[in-house]
Amino acid sequence: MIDKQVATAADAVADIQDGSTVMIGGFGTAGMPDQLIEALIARGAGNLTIINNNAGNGEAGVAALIREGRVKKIICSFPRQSDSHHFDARYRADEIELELVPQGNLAARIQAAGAGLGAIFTPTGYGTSLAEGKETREIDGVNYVLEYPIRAEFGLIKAYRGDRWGNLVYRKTARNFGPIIAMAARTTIVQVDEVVPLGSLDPETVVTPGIFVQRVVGIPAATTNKRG
Amino acid sequence: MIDKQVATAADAVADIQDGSTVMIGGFGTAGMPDQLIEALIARGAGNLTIINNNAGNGEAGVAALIREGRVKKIICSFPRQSDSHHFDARYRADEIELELVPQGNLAARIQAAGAGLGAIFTPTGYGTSLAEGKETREIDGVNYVLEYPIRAEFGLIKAYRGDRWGNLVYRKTARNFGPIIAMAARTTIVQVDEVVPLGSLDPETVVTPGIFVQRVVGIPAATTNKRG
Amino acid sequence: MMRLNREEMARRVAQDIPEGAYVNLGIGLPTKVANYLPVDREVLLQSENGLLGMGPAPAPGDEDWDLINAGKQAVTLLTGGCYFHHADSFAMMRGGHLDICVLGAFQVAVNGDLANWHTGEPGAIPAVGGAMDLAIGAKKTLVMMELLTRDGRSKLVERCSYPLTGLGCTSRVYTDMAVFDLGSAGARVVETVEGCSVDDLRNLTGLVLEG
Amino acid sequence: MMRLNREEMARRVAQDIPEGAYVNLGIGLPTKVANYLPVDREVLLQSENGLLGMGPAPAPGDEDWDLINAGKQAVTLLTGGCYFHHADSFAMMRGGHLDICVLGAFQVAVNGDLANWHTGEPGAIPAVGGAMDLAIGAKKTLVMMELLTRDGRSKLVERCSYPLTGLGCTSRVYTDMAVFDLGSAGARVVETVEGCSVDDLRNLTGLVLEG
Repeated sequence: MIDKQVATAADAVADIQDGSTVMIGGFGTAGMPDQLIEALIARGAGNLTIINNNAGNGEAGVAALIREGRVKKIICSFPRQSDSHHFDARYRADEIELELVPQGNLAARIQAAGAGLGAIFTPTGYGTSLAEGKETREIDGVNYVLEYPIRAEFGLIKAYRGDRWGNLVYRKTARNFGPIIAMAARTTIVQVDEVVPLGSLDPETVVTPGIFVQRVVGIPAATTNKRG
Repeated sequence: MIDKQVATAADAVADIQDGSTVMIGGFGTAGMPDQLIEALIARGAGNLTIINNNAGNGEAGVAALIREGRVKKIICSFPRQSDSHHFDARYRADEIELELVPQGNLAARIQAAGAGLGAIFTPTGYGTSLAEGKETREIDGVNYVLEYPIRAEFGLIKAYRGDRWGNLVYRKTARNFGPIIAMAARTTIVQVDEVVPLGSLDPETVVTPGIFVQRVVGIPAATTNKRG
Repeated sequence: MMRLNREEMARRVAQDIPEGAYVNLGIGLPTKVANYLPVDREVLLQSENGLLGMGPAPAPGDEDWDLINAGKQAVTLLTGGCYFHHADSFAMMRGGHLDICVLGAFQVAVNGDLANWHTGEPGAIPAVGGAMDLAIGAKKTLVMMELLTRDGRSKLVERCSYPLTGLGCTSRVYTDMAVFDLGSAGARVVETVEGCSVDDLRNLTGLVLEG
Repeated sequence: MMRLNREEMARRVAQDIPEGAYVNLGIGLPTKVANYLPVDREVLLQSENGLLGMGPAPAPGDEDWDLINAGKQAVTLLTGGCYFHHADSFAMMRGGHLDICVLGAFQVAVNGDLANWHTGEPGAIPAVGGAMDLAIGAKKTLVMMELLTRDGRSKLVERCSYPLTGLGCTSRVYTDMAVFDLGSAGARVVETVEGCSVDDLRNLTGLVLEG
């Protein structure tokens, strides 16, 4: 019997090592797998490369990981916000490396990784400082920048409901990067509000088929707060 | 009020001209918009470039379009089948041009068109005759072929339910190419089994958001037959 | 001269958004445009974080923090709206499916170049978000901004000095004094506020402006 | 020699498919493998046309022609299965998410090169479908075929003469006489049927075979 359920968040992240590359879902706090990140902090892995849209909001999630000094490098589109103080402090102290990627390129590069593409010519960023030094090409009169897939050893995401095969549905805009991270990470770990019996999810409405998911942890208390 | 409903299939295809490029949904007969194609045949446009996974099954759909001599060129992955006799005859008589594309490249190139990419390095076909003359590149130890987006002026697809904003859900494996064709065609025309009131489709389970759809025609009788 | 305040600017932009348009309103000033869309006009607002058919803010206390906009504010979903993932969301922009985006700006050049993501100041933490994707992806990119900085320099310029967001992507700029069409042929004044002449604008901006 | 018939070959392949594997069975001969998967083992079959968790054929009369497999035959969906679109389906293959695919072949070379889509004969209408994507995408590509053609030539070859499907992609071949592992070091005989020696195979194929 296939059963991807893991008893606790601690078990789910137990093999994330120092120096790992970890892709984390969430746009702001929506979809941020706070409890998986807490477990990762408790586990103690450091020197991590993190991929997320932001660089942490408030005190929980990616912000906590940065606060605790576990992040060597962050790849994101929008680090600076009113409540990104933990990132801001580390960045100004030169304690964290930042790779800034336009959000659409971030999404497309994650999707390309999941789909097995070698590289993509994307329209965004051409002629800007974020494309400096990158290969460009004019195709049918439009200029494109060559961008490479963003892969990760681990993906940590939050979904609404999941079953033992790893099929997932999400909730509202907490879906955001979840489905494409699930496809791009070698080991995708999901915290779901509710683990449901196989067959409870309508086959027409599964958003992430279980093939993209390796571990599922049910964490019932996980409602989304305004700020971490 | 936004209302993408069109009264008849004839109205829906009324501006498809001789020489147009038309992407058509369906894998075999599942998802094939037979009634839209009938209307296109009745309209009389010829010299068409057709993109579909197959080159027609039996007598209806793409097979009928080929039988009537309206197709100049077909871009597809799997033309030859037990019931592709109309294509076979035209092909052997040198009356139709064939561009053979591996199915995954077909899907990825259609998706790339919808997403605005300029080109993609894909793993499929490297070292085979279908990549002859194409640019290749080794990236991280894997060989890729550079492939370009496949766009179309018109997309004809079949969905299960749709609303006046063009939101769509599909039925089982009749989904196949529908969602990516909707994104890649400049004008996407959908036949749906049922037009439902706005709000009837669960916002979590809409597969094709209405932004990708230009015209919706309700055709209640359209059940899928084994063969055209 | 009867300069428009920010609410009036938002109202002015809203007038140009037609029935049935798919629109993304950038964070900050452009968000206000939503408040002035005529209620009898169906306009579909897209939010980059996976939402089409965005409705107004919920009543206080009714917020659902899984339902937010690009600025991380709680919003609602209109009947007929839907959710999707980030790659599909940015395919909407980059694939040319969005009719209009409205963005704020630090500077816009007469040829349509846009600078709105980074001041380039040393020590400033850069953040680009979806600005570059929107700027080059939407069929029409509209900018709304005050024409002058606080110290009186024109933000409509011959050539941007701030880091660029996109090349030649802005088609029209709405300001507190005038509306300009931009393009490879340069800037053209479409309309001015009461008491403002094209020559006034030429003096303020130092630009060659078609009247 | 006790050559396996096609049903026995299918049973042999099925033995090597472990619990929990995500598997795509190519059209034709490989489809038979599904009939021999142990019922106590959960194996998830993928079909390229947007289906994961494919079940057996429906009872006659219960066919739903919106629910078909890659060979356009009516199938069913297991409890827990789901549907998706073509780009996601091929992302499963090409992105390396599928554990195993089983394909038929015209020829396989000792280095793993596969030829199974086109005979290259003049006048033959080529059709590739998803074969090239499966061959290079799955973590493991298994081939099942008779070792010899009807006129006695080996289909396991030093170098394919038919047009290639993929380079070096086949890791194991199941035939009616033996199972071979392939790779850059050449072919190795894993097991033979009763009454068949490695030397017999060397004679029949004319290949250098590790015993």
